[in-house]
Amino acid sequence: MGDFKFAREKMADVLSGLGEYQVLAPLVTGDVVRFREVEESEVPVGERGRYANSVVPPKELMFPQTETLFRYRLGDTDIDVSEPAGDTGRVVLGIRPCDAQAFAIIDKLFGWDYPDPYYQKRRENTTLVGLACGDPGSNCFCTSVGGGPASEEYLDAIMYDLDDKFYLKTITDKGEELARALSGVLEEAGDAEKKAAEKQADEATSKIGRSIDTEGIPEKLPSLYGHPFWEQFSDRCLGCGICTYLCPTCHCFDIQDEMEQFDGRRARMWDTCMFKEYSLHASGHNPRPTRKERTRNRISHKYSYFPENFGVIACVGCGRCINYCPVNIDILDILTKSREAEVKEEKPA
Amino acid sequence: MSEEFEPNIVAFLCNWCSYAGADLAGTSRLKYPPNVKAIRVMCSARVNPLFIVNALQQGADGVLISGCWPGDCHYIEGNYFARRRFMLMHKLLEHAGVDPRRINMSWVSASEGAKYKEVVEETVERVKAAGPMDQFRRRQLNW
Amino acid sequence: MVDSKKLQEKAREILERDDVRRLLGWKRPTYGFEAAPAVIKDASGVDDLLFDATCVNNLASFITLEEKPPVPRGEEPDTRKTAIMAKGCDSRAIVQQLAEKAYGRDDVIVLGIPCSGVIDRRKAGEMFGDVSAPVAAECEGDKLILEVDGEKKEVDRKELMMDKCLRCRYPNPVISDELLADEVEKFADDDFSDVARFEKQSQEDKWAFFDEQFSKCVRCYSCRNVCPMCYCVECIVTNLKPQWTRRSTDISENTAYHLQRAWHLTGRCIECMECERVCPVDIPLMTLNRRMTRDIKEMFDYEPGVDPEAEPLLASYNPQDPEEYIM
Amino acid sequence: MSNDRPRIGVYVCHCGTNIAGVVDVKAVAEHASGLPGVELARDYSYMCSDPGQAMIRKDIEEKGLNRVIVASCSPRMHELTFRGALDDAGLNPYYLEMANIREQDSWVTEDHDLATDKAKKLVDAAVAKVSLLEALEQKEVDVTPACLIIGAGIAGIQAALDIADAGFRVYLVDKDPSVGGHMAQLDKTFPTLDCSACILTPKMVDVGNHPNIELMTYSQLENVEGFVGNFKAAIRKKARYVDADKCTGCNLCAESCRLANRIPSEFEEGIGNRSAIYLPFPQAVPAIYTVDPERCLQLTKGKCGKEGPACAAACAADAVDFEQEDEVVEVDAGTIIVATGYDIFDAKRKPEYGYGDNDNVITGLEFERLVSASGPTEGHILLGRDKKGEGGWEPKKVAFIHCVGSRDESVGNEYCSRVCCMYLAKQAHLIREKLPDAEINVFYMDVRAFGKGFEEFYDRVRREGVRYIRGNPSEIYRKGDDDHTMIIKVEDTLTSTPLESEADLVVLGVGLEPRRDNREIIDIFKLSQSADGFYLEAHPKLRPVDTASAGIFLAGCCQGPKDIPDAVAQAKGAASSALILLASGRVAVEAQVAFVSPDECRGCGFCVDVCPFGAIELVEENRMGNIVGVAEVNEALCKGCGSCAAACLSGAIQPKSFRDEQILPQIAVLGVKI
Repeated sequence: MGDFKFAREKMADVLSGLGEYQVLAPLVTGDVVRFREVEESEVPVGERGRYANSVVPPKELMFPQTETLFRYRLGDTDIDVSEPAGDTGRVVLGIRPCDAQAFAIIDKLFGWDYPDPYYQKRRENTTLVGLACGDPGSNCFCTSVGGGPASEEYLDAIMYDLDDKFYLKTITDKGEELARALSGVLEEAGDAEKKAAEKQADEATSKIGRSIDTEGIPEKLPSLYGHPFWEQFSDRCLGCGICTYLCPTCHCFDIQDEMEQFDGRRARMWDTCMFKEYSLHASGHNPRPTRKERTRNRISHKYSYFPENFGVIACVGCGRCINYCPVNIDILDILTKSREAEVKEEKPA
Repeated sequence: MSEEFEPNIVAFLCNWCSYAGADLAGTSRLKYPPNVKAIRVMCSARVNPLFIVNALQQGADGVLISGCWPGDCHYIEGNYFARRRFMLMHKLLEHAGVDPRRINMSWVSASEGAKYKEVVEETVERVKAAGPMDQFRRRQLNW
Repeated sequence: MVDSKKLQEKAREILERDDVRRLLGWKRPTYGFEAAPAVIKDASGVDDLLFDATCVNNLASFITLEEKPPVPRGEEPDTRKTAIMAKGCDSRAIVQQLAEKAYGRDDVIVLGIPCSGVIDRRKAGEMFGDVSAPVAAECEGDKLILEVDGEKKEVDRKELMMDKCLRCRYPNPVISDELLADEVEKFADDDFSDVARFEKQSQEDKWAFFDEQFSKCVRCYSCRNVCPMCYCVECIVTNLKPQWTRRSTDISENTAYHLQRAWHLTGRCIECMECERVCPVDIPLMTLNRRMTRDIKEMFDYEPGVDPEAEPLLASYNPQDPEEYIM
Repeated sequence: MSNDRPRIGVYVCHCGTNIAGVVDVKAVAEHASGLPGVELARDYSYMCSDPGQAMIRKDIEEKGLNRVIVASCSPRMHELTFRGALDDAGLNPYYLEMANIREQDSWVTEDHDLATDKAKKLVDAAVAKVSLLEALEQKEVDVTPACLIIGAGIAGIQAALDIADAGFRVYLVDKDPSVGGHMAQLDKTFPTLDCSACILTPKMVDVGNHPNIELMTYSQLENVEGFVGNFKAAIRKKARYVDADKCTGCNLCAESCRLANRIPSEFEEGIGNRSAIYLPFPQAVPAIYTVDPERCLQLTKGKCGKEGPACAAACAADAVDFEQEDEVVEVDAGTIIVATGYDIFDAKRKPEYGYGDNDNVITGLEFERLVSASGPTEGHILLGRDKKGEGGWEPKKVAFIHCVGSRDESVGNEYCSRVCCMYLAKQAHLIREKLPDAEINVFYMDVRAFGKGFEEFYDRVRREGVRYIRGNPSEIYRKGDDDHTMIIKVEDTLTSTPLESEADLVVLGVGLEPRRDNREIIDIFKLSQSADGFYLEAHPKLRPVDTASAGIFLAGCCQGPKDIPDAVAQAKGAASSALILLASGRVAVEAQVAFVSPDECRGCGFCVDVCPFGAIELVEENRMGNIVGVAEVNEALCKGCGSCAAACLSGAIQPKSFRDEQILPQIAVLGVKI
């Protein structure tokens, strides 16, 4: 497919060139980097923004934290189903390869037994233009879970920030289409750019400081079901939603009705297995009564249950859950210790 | 615009003094604006200050809390607790950028129908001046 | 300056007592600028324990965070003590928890640690960027000696300390069964200038500020869960019946949540600043709490977390209380 | 809340034209019928009328309504009425919600459309709440068949006799050594002029002998715990230093007392003396002597003469016992009557009248003793007697002054004491009887002769040559040091002429005031006071003997100035109110009380701290094997104010019918703009 480049100062033209699209990109909002629609004269954060990745993953672009499903009025029987949003063509500019990989993982869930129209519609109508990592974060470990700082697998196109210019490489037809829309701005890239890009990618890969050998973990975890080793982490777990809400692959949601006098809407919102309400039964019984079971579930789901159901580990090594945990619960630490933990012959709790 | 603007105000009246005072205003056929709609509670101390946040969220442009005069509480000391709570809630909302004129409190005894009328009129004036409450209304949101 | 050996020995001694269930302390983390809280149940774990300027977590939170799972029939509940290492701010949390009968004085052993301030992860990040190896930090007078990825760095304490430390009136524990080091000089005072500065703004600007800040909130509730004062069995914020706050995230519900939180901490917040520290989207949560702290001091001469016998602010009154805006 | 889906009936009342004249009631009913859960909505001329209530009952029975909303007048007016209607139809009375579209809408709103809109809103709010209401049951507790009466003046005595005669136990407590109160001090009563002692003493004797009455004189109420039907009172029986069982009341001790007749007698208002061991007055009940611990040499100095206390020596029955100590007894009572009476106004607070530094200026009460046949002067009007009570002279010009300490803002008493006009008239009459030639002037602001036979008596007194001068004296001073004559400066406001009237005896018509020592009673019973400082009744018109606390009633002047018949009438009222509870033996307690969800309570005790009635306590609860502290409500003590709910952080404690869950939907509805 095509190789292009454009000068850094041309970013504005690129954006206007994408006039057809709704452009979503990492932007500084209230001092944190987050994906949202680019407004007039805004320039997305590039490598120069000295950021490894957005705080909130771009999963919110396909799977918003809050989404209306339908509306109704008390007493009436007919409901007004709201059209799934995102019908216009959207481009996500500057998504990290790991976050793109995350979509590939969530796709499996939302395309599973019952295809989710809201999510899928957005996916279809979105073109993912990645931004290769030049300077990965200290807790990144994408290379351990099938990704890489410049992994192209799940992108429609990828950009490299080469200081004075951007190198843009299209990967899929969607990417091609986008490039065509930009024909006015883009120039053919030469070997220089390709070399520079490869070099950057190699350097970035070598900068990835942390790793985990996942070999055997999916099989090991179930045997640790009632194992006390979880407690060394769950004992200090706050039971907050940081690790899961900021995780690009966590996809659990809750559905609630909201009333406005006598009118209501049914909406779905992110949920997290780290909240005790998540697994609370109407009866009052809670199969995961303490943070021990919840911690176990979070890890096991990513590294055992999901692979078992969909053949892939539900973690892309973005490091967010490590970076933002207030009590230093470190998934790599957990996985390493899980390897060491010896299985006693005891019945699952 | 504030001429046309008719504020919507939720009032919490204690059963023994202020609600009775409001009744007396009616019995005395005093006239006051219909903007204030009352919720009857047994004591001003029943009013959870978070009701105020909720009212503003639900679309009220202002609120009024009214109880017995200090020392006259039917439950001896309830209004003393209410006073402390709402002094502080008032400050909290003010700090959060909510116009303090939206939060109103008064002491109205069962014999002060006329005062209740004045309180309502003043409250409506103050909330009018504050304008429509659109900072964190529920209705305006992704609906 | 606390000697880690001494601290570990004390921990061992206490954990070997048979009336002690667990000990709360700090240990070296796997990365970064903040020590990890440690919950230790037997003496074998004490060698990881340490105290230095990276020990920012308020351990009092972990007393109330402990879950009480059902006791199997025929068994007795484990009522042994929890031993806890407490800085000045941590100890205030313990005092307030005692004032609210969260547990009895005999249920805890407080190992007081006079504290010369802890470092602010964000300020440090600004200064040294993203570090992988755990950072060690010692206070020496007005200097902080840090070890960042192998290199020693010396910084003016004030540049790196948490804001709470810059105005800390209680560097020494207000309650303790034993001090693990000599008391330190109270090195700051609180003039609430931050509150005054914020107050100067117009109502519009105040709201504009919170509008932007609260819009970011993803409602992960880390600010609530980390708070040593937030330990209700059921929190009204997540309760469904009645539903005070909806789960949907938007400026309305987010604002409601943050006001509810600030209100419930009125007269109870001991300013450990954990809420603000843990926020993944950098919401300055203390802004509202600080205003309340100042006002209750001015209006009612009340300060939470200093006297375990004190009447709770909002469960008491004085007939002479101010009422200036009341008609 | 019951789980079957709500079937709400909405009833919009016209109240004649009171509502319908302003609010479009049809439109409101129309609007209501469209609301979710509303089965039917009707409008009717008078919902509170029998046909109106019948309509509700019929619909409940035939249409199977399970919730009812009445949009009419204030719930303070008719909530009980309509609850009754629900009850009759077999629906729980607490499934009722009212929308106040009269007092708070049609009567106060000018614009008819706006009034109608507001009515709709108020109905919306009622609909939002009503389906969330819970069925409440009227709980009952047993009533201890006994009544505690504080104060044994005429009111307390009368109430005690009525209740005792009805066959219930009575504990009659008075802090004085004898029952009788102020009435015992009076000479004759207006307007009938029968001798006060003659009508009171028999009743005093009765309470003394009544098998159902336990007299506790010279005793102090220390503390009361519990609630209606189940009060527990601690009473301190002060040491008399005289063995009640042995004392025969022979008076030898008093005669032999080293301080005999050297201590001003309280009963005689200081114009007569008593001993340190004394009987307040001859007819005292019980007739047991009491040693004055402030005065007795033995008790103050530790020794009495060389050979020890003379009283003890004199007592043949060997009843004097200086070893005696206070004793605190506990009594259980189902009801309580407070009849603590009044104090007279301290005339020293009107220095212009010279009371205190001029012996010939006396109070009305002192005059009663002076004129009483059983008083120190055996009824002779003698002034200026010597220490032994010998000698003295009779006044020739007597002046009476009205409203001393009443209707007088300068001393903080705006109220009328109701008795002064008549007792002064009576006293003027007595003077005329005893000193036919005396010149008698009465200075008054108004004469309020409102009672039965009052006006007639007032006319009679004037016909007897008593001169009534309308004017409030500004000053009273001695004419000269040589004689008794005093000058009364006053303006006759009828002729607006300044007068300087002479008198050698001035009687001040002192008013009645709340007891100066009523603080402790207020604290013990958590009583409220009205602006005049007297105890506040539950309702000025309809519950004049009740207090805010169930089971505690008021009688006599502690609730406000009264003459004897009124005090007796109120005493009988209080007695019958108390008897209702005692006779039924059961009492319904507040149904809308707070309740705790123990699983959500964190045991912080904020609710305990804010509860004004001490109705909440922290108890240990076994939460799946773990012992935790949780709040528990004593439903008999709880009044449902809900203060606890606002103090609770987790909403674990809630007042029934006013739960967060029930109020939040109201807020939501009222928040929506019309």
